[in-house]
Amino acid sequence: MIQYAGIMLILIGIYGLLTQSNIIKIIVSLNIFELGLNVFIISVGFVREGIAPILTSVNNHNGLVFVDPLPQALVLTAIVIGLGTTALGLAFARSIYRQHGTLNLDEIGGPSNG
Amino acid sequence: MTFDIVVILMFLGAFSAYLISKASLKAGAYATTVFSLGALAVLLMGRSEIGSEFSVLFMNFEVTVIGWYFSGVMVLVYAMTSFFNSFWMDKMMYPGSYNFLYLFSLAGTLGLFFASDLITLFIFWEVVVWSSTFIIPMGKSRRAAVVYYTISSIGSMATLYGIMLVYRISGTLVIQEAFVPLKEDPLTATVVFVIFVMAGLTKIGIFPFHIWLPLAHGSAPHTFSPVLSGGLVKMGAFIAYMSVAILPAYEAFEGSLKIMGIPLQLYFLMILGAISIVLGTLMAIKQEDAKKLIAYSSVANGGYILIGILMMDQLSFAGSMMHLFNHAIASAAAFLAIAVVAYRTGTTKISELGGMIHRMPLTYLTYLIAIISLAGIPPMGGFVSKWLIIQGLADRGLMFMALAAFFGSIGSFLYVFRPLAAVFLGQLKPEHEHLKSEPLMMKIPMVILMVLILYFGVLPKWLLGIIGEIQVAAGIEPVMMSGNTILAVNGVLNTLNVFMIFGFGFLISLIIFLLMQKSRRVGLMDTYTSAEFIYTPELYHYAGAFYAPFERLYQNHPSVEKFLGAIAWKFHELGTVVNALFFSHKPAVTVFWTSVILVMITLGGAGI
Amino acid sequence: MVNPVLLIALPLLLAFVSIVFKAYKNNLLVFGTLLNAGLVLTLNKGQYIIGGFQPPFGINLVLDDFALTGILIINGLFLVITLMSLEKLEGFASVLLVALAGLNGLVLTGDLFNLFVFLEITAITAYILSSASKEYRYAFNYLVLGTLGSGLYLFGLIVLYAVFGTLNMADLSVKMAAVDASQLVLPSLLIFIGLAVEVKILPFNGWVKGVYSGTNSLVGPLFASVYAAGMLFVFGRIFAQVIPLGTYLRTSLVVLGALTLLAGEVAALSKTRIREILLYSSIGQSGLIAALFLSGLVFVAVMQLVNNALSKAILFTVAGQMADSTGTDEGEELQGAFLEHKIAGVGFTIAALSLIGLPLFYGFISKMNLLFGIFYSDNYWLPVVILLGTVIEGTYMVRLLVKLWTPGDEGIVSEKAFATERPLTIQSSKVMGIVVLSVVLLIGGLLPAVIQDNLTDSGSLLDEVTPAYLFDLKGGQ
Amino acid sequence: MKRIFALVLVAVVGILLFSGIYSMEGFPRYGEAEVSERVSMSYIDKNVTRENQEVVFGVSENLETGSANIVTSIIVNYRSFDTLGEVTVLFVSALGVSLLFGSFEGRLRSRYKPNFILRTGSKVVFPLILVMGAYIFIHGHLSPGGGFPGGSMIASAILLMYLADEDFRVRIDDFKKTEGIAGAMYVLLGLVGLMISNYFLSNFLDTGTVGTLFSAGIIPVVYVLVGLKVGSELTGIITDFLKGEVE
Repeated sequence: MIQYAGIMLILIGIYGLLTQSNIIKIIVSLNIFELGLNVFIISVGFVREGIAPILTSVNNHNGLVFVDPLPQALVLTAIVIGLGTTALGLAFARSIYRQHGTLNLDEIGGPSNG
Repeated sequence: MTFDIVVILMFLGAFSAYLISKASLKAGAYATTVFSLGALAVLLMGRSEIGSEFSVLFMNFEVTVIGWYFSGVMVLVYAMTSFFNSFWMDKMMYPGSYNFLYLFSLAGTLGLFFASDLITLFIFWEVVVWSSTFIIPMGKSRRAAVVYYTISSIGSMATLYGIMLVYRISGTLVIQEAFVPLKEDPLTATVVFVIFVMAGLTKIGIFPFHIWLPLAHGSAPHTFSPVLSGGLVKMGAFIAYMSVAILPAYEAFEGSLKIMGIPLQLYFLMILGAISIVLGTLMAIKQEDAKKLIAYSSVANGGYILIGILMMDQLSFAGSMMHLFNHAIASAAAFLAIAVVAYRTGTTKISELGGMIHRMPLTYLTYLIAIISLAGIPPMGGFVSKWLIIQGLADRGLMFMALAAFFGSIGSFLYVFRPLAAVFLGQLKPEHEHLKSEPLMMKIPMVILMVLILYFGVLPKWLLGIIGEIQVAAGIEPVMMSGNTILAVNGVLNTLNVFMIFGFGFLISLIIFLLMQKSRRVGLMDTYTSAEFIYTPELYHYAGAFYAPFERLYQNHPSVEKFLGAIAWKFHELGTVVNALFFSHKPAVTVFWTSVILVMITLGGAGI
Repeated sequence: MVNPVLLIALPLLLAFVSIVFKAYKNNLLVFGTLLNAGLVLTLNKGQYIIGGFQPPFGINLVLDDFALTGILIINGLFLVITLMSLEKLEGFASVLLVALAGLNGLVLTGDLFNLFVFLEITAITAYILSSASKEYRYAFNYLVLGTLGSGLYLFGLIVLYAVFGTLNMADLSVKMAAVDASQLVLPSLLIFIGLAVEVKILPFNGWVKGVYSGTNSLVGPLFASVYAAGMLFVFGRIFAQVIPLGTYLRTSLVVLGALTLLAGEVAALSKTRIREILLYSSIGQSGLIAALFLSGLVFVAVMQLVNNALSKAILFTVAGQMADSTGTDEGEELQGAFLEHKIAGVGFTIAALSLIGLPLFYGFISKMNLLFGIFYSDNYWLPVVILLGTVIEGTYMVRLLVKLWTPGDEGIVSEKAFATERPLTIQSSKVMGIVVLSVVLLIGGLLPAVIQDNLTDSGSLLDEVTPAYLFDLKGGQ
Repeated sequence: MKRIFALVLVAVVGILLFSGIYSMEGFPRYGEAEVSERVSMSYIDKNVTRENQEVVFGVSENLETGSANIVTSIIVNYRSFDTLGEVTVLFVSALGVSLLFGSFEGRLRSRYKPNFILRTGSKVVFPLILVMGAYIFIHGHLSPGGGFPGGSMIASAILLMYLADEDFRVRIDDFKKTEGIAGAMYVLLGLVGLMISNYFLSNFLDTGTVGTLFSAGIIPVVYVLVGLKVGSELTGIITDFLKGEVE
């Protein structure tokens, strides 16, 4: 079911964050995580047999069974925020590559332990 | 009314001393003298106002006999030492700040002794700690200040816990009332007592908290060592007194196991005091530096004071209170004498000195009288107080303590003689041939202290009268005197007679000295090398390895310093471990810990 | 009547405008911070609805004592810090305006999802500011962890929405209180982790070291005092007022906070670089404040928070300036640095002593109160941890202060000649700011009623949580 | 080894998440969400006072919010403040990106030259995409979509031009100005609402009849602003990313 898939995607994202040391892959993992989250959010508002929460000339009154519109609104916000952080993350990735010549965090080395 | 003015005035005085120092350093230093002497005068005149209460900002004060007595001792030491300040102004890094902190810490001690609630007490305690912490590094050691602060704050934080616990139980912070409910609950009372007295132990420098004394006293600016040793150490005695007398420990521990009539809790502390006496004495014998030597003697004397306070009886307690005064002025005098030497020669190492008597006889005399008092030799004040303490101990049959006390007295002969012989007697070093005598401003406090030491050794009646009042206030039998005779259970001590006898002996030896043939002076190097040239003369200085055979007996002793150092190092290592475990530039590390915590807490939650 | 939404809207407006009129963006920033600081003083407490839809359907701003203290601290410190370090602005003026709006929104909002949005705004400005050190891998690490954290927050939030059908804090807290707390362990924990990343609670704070250790005299104090204060206010709002914690969760989270305190202080002890010492001290303080909030001691937590924010602003400004102008913040190499900068040195000292909690400074008042508070909640182990932390903190702070004031090796009398010759300069604007902040700390220590009244001010939430045991400033009788 | 360990850890986390979520009392099974128990019911009814109210497409007038698209009504009316925040997030990320790449000049070039079909086709498609984007954000209150998708479409058109023409360069300053002005207008719109009806971002215009183009009060206005803003922001981000290595 979609909801389980959402949680699975979240877990895959966490797995990626745990194991990957390539910056691009980390960003991808983060995106998978967010994607899973978004799927989960949408699934929380799903009503069986519900229709999309838009009044049209066909589904023309509010007595019908709609799915919960609020999670959809929230997801929109979450997606845009995810886009913002991804853009910034990629910009950082490019800056790191310019600075260190690699995208692999293992090769960059950590802070000196002084 | 006068006392609140004194407290406020001292704080204002601290600031004005700083401002005056900006205009003229010497004037700032004299300001410290003027203000501390003023405080002393007000204290002496205001004795009739004991019992008055007042509040400043959110802090409350009450002048008690014991507070008055302690602050008198403290201000006396500060005032006498302050005469020396002006000579060090051009040598200090922050002379203005020194003057400021000097008076500021004095103001803090006054507030401490007058505090009527526990928070006020704690506030001034900490004020004194941090203001003195910043004076110490102006001397020779940065580490000393840190060790001093750490040890002090271990004690004060423990005390703070005690204060909070007391407040939680009794709902009040007023010193006289806060401890009352503890009497019914010996277990809590034990906890409160032990952690409360910690601050006292750290400040007096009782084993195992003694390590800061030699470091701080030995390395502080020469003008502050007398205050540290003679004055600030006594704050610890004040806390110890409060824990024992106001708790009151003997009532609270009525039901606990007793050894020779002393509750186990107190007996344990007494043992620590006894250890301090022995340890301080043995370590003092070893020291190469005159200041460190007196610092270790402070550890030993702190042991006497603590034991006497813990006894809470007619004789030992009185002895302890008196010893507090005697030790304060004697150790201040001794440190001042060393300060004079350091001022003129620039060193305090025993092996680099010698023959100072030829250049500064008054300093020699001051030092002589001070250490006689410290060692507890008649006819000085130190003898009377130690006699009282030992009388009390013997009376209760506390032989271990009494033995330690005796050991301390005899051991102190060894260590006080050494700087006397090596620094002041013996032969003057060639480079010190042209030293000048001590300046007049330095002579004044030394003469005053000398007179006081001698006076209270011979005529302690006035002092013991005040101590009797303290004893009455604490609810114990006051020490009895008849004329110049102190009445104890196992004997009496007529201090005037003792003085007469010693005076007579002194006269006889003086006559012998004058009649006997004078010694012939030999060049310093001639004595041991027969005029042969040597490269390392200091090895041949007779003060080097003075008590070598005796020191060899305990040279491999276990060391608390090393143990505490190891603990500090463990903390350091733990910090590195924390850093390596949790902080990385890779997100995976933190994600890992996040997952682990998530698992642990949810699993734990599922189990409940 | 001034609507507090202006505190968010006006900086945002100025931020948008500053993109159009690039040349004036620094002026716009100064104008915006001044405007906000002025507006804060004119606010009235109450609930302010946005968009005209009553809660829980619309979003509302809650301006109670708690939030008022929060925005007072945030806007005030933001103003002082910005004015102190204007020369370090570089291109960050617009970002700072957005950050100001975000922080205000964070503290004011009464809606959990709106909080998430402001959390992200604030976090993204923080990522950008942390790249000012040019150490992009640390900024990247922060970004990943911050995004993961806010993702987990959102996850927990959505689970709560699925169960309770509302996002409004007040509505949710009522509904949650009616349910057995053991049912809510998972969402509460997820929200906790999400905020803990920003609040710097161990072990979620792996980013702090890299980011804080390279901060300059503008970003350092902003992070350590303004951002930290904003995040902690949110944390307090959520965990002391919205989400009811069960005994189990409360205990384990308080333990986590206490461990953070100890670990932070111990790690600081092993460091020699000034900014590293300070950053670990920040972690420790965050742990302490979080533990207080989790114990339900809101008032004392706020006091400690204020103390921490004020002190850290001074400490990080001086430390950042040292690094900026001399190129190092190694304590050993800066021996005697305060010899030539006595006023800044005194300010630094006051801040450090206040942080330790020594009397005459505000830190003492807050430390006393928090200890009283904890004892009155019948918790006897937490004070032991706090006091142990204080001893360690005092040790390394005094060690640092002694080094900065009195140069020289062991066994040698300290002399001016040993002082560092590194070209340390401290601008007069910074010195003035430091003086202002340290005077506040002193006033708070001597006349605590002044600050106290501003914090309590006859209000709703705060008074309810902490009734009778307040250190009543008369010796506690 | 590390991977296996991570896998085990993630599996444990997963099990706990699943069991934690689905063992919660009141967590709805998939597809069984009770919308009537949630605040969303009022959004559907367009009435936050919780009185049941009939809303009919093309008939009902002067409702709380006049948007036929209920999600849009939430985004731009009920939770408009979130949207302002969302816009700000995008704004500040774009700002961050441009700060990071601020010193770069020129633009990156693909290794392969754009082929003829791409070059010609993009010129045909470009205006169509722009119109489509504009349509989507103008009709945001009636049909799926709105300011964000519309803005993204506009940006995608620009991206297409970048891909198709190696020498294509937008004048970034103009886009920045558009972005700033649109954002400022949004905030000003909120402030006007604050002045008129005492609520920030309130829908102070007439909401009209549900389902008509000129309805829903400020929603279309906001969506036009958001669309312009998002479009120019994303264009800015794309342009910044394509800046070259020359400093």
